[in-house]
Amino acid sequence: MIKINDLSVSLGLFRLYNINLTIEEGSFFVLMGPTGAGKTVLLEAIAGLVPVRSGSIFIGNRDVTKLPPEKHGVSIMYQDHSLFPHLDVIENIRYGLRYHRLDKCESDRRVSELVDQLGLSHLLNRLPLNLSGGELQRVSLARALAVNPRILMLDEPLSALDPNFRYELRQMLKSIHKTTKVTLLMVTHDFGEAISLAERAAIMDRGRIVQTGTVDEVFQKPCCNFAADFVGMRNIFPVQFKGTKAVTGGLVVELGRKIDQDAGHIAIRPEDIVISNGRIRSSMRNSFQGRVLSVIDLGFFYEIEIMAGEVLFRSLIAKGALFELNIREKAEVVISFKAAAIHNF
Amino acid sequence: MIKINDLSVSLGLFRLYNINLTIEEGSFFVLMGPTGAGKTVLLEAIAGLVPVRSGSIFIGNRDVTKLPPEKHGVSIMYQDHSLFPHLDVIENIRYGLRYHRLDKCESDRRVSELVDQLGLSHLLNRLPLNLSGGELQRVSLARALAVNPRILMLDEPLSALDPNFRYELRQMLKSIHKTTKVTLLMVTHDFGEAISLAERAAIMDRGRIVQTGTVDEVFQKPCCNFAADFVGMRNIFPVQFKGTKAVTGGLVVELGRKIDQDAGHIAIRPEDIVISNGRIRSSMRNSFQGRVLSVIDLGFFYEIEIMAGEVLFRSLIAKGALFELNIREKAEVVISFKAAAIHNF
Amino acid sequence: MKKNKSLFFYLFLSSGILILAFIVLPLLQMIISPSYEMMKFTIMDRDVLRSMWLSIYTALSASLIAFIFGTPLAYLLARSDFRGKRLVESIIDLPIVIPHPVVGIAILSIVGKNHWFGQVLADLGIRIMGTPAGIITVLTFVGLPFYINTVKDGFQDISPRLENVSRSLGASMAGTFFRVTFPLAKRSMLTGSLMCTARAISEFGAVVVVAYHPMIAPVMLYERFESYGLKYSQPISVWLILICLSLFLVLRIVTLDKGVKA
Amino acid sequence: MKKNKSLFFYLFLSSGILILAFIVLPLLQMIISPSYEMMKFTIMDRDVLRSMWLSIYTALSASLIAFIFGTPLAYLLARSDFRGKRLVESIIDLPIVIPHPVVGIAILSIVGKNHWFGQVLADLGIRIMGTPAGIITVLTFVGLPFYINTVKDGFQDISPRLENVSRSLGASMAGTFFRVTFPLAKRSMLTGSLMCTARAISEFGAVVVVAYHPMIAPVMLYERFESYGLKYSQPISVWLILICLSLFLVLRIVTLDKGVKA
Repeated sequence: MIKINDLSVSLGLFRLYNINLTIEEGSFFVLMGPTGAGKTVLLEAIAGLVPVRSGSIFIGNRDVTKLPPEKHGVSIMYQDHSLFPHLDVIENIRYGLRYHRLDKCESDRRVSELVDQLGLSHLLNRLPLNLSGGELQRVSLARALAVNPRILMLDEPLSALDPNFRYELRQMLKSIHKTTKVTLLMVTHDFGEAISLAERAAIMDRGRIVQTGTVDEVFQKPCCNFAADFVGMRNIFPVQFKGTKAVTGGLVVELGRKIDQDAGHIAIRPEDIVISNGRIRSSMRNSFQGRVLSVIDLGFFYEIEIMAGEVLFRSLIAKGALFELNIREKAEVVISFKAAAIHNF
Repeated sequence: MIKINDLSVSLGLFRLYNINLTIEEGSFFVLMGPTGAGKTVLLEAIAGLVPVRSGSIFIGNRDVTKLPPEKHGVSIMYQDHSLFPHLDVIENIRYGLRYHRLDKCESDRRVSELVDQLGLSHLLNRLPLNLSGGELQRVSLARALAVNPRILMLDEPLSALDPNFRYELRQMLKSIHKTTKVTLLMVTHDFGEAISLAERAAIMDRGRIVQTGTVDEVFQKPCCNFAADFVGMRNIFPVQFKGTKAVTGGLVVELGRKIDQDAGHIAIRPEDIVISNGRIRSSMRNSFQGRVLSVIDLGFFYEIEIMAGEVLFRSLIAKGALFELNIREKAEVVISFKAAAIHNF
Repeated sequence: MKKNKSLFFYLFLSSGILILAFIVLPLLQMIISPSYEMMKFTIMDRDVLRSMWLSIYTALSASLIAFIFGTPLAYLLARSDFRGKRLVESIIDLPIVIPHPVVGIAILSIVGKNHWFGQVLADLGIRIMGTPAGIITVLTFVGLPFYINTVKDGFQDISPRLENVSRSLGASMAGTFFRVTFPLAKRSMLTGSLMCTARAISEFGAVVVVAYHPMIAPVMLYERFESYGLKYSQPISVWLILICLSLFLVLRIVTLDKGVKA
Repeated sequence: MKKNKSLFFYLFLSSGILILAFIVLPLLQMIISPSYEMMKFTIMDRDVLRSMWLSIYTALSASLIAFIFGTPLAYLLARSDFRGKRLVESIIDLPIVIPHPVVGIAILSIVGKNHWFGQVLADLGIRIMGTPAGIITVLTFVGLPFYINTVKDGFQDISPRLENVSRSLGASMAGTFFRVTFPLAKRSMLTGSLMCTARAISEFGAVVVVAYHPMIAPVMLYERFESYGLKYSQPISVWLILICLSLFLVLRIVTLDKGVKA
């Protein structure tokens, strides 16, 4: 179990403020947030690698706040894999063993199990220089697990990989979590990973934890502007609630449910907003006339900014649809969305 | 007019091979391609800034291949704006004037017109250090236009800007093209820009031009694998054509039209492939059973890889739909697509 | 670094302090040794003053020569790639590794009357041995690498795109150099000149071979040491060190500023 | 660069060639001046051999001292950030800018019998003035900055994450340093040692103050020049330059290799 109380850290430009977090023994926990939110610094603080300004860190009921990193019993696996370039694969994997009072037979068995499980047996005498991205990550994982850590922390292990390797490594993480019962704490900015791997998640923003909960909770019920934006709700508006309606910038939005608040926010995912050239007949309870402000290329899709009343809506449409609907800047269009697609907080 | 014949360039790691290109006087031409395709090197070759290995460059019927850059009459505007940091805004704008035999009154009038048009009058004595991203681009544009060039080349002028500035600068480029009749050659990797600004386009790949045509042509009728992939058709399969059908990897795809070729390729945009949990009743003529291989986060959407028969399909679905359809790795799903969504070449 | 340091850390720290003490203590001791009267008396000595002045002006002249002839070479090295570039760079670094008296001997090898080059110089009325011209030649030789390497780095930091834009706006190569490149490289040229001057002013072994007379300050210092002993050489040392430290201080301020402006 | 160069380019090119000639010609002339017999005769001279050997072994000793005491300081400077770090870095650079004879005088200021430190040394039976120990002290003083600055850069190039991983796998700070940091910094230490040795072997002015006797090679060279003239000093110069150039060559090869392995 990891228990962090009121942790504050100040390291150059990075700062953590009053972090409180509890991670259960043997769970798979994901830490999410944009670049610079302090995710890696938090991992390093738990590992004892950065000086703590105030607060405390308990690992399995032991206060490790003031202990040097080698006494934390936490393995860390960085995004850039950080293999020792002067050691070959097997030397890398065995690096930490001498510091742990392990029976020689026991540790040999453990290493050879890991080598088999991660499919590294043909690479043992290669230098990291000669390994592919996926191999590097697997060796790094084996090295971290060889010392049988209580906690394994992974700093965006998948983001540097090709999609194919990513799938493979994800499966490995799953099976390792199942077989070893190690507590896994993973940093990611990829929601897909969180959904397919983790049980609980926390969202960080500028050195603070803004939301903690199950992965589904975090995705479906954002607690605030930042969390909503982070999970992809690009349309977030401050509103006055009136019965089942919300009023904002000259528009009246039907929520289909009564809210017991005077003022608050509503949030809508851009993919839930449908664009059409004229009014369409549908079950969607909200429909507004608007004007296209800009068309932004997002790779496979376009984000269309539409001004309706005094409200700027963001919608997504497929590249092909841009031609069909003849959407250009300054075009008049109609936007529609379901009441059920509106989140409020 | 720019006419390039069999141009080859070799500059460190960058190479151009047998480039042939004609750009009409006064047109707006867009050059597209992935990073490292050689787009910027081609611009620099036209401007005379890199040594030409073979081939020739004509600008308005004059062979400029061997002339130094100052004799090319081509202004270049880089992505990083490249303003002279030691000169203030007005000194930057007036930098090139002394090298052009312009009447003093004439050039003063021209500069003050540009300053007005681009809204720079309140910035004239500021140093580039103190300007915002949008201001930097506008000053850079004014500097390039002040010398009244025959050709203005823009190297991804919009990509470094915020969406708001981007819209603004795009409008300016449009109005400048309309009022000055300068030939515009713009590099971009953003298809949205190409569609909203340009008339003709070329796609580059690894130092070669792979397709030239009107913007619509390039987008709708890719000539080859690379161009299809570049304009967002992620599903490209080699096929045998049989009447109105195409056969690939154990699947028979209905094209709804007869193809006079034995073998070739078909391409389908990922957003045109619909995923459902079971067979759905629809007008879509193609429908196959498949198995989810992986779910990849693309920011607003997920790319889902589905293996149907021996063919790997890529489809896009919204983040919300992932929960509704309960799509997980290894899930069994049905994919469907219209015959009209299938491109062939 | 953790707050709870290990023994190992303190071992490292003490060896670091030892090194700093090794550098600082002798200098400090030397600076506090001479009395105020000695210091004043020394600086009133016309011979000392003359040698100081000679040191300063020959070092500055060497710097000026490095600036005039070294700048173009630094620019070429920063901007172009050619076969043998590494060889050229090695040649430029040569004066750093050659034993100092050898530098003097090498210079004398070419300016003697029995060498055609020495003949040319003699016909032009230029004497090297035992003249300020000779001192400047030697100081230029040892100072050049410092100037060229610094300014080369400075040129490399200027985006070639700025020069490209200037060319495409109609400026020739020369126009571009003087209106864009030169003003932007000013600071690195200043830094390079300071480093070249500092290196030149500290030289002794190469100069003493070419010109014992007229005496530059380090030679004068050496002579005092040889003739009158440590006590009488310390005040000159202190004055000389003050000159070097002010140069060094200016250098640090100039390089510090860089972060702010760039 | 365009193929059709402007006049301006040729102006730059010629001043570059001038500089290269200025460095290469004197050295070349000096190397070709002595006859083969002279060269052979010189190297058979026992005094010359002894001074060469003294030069080499004192320079290497200085390098070794820089390695032992400078490495920890370089590591601390690379890894930690503290108030006054710039001051410490300035202090380390000091020996570069101090006039060479002043270095000798500063060292003598602290090791004299009337200074407590000199007393301590005398009690320990260590003499500095006119001994190899003194020469090594002086050479360490002038060579240190070259070693420390190079190795500091080398340490900075090693990702702190490698050390973090090692710590989290259970290694102490010392264990991490010797198993990870040290092996990875080996090349920069080699480069630093070579630069330190090169600087030490070329020193003259600082040594001549502390120890005219026993004679290191540059002092021997100077004496021959003073007593017998240019012609008799050239062969020693050539031998000395050959030693320096081989050092320099090894240095270039070591730094060249870097790109391949890293």
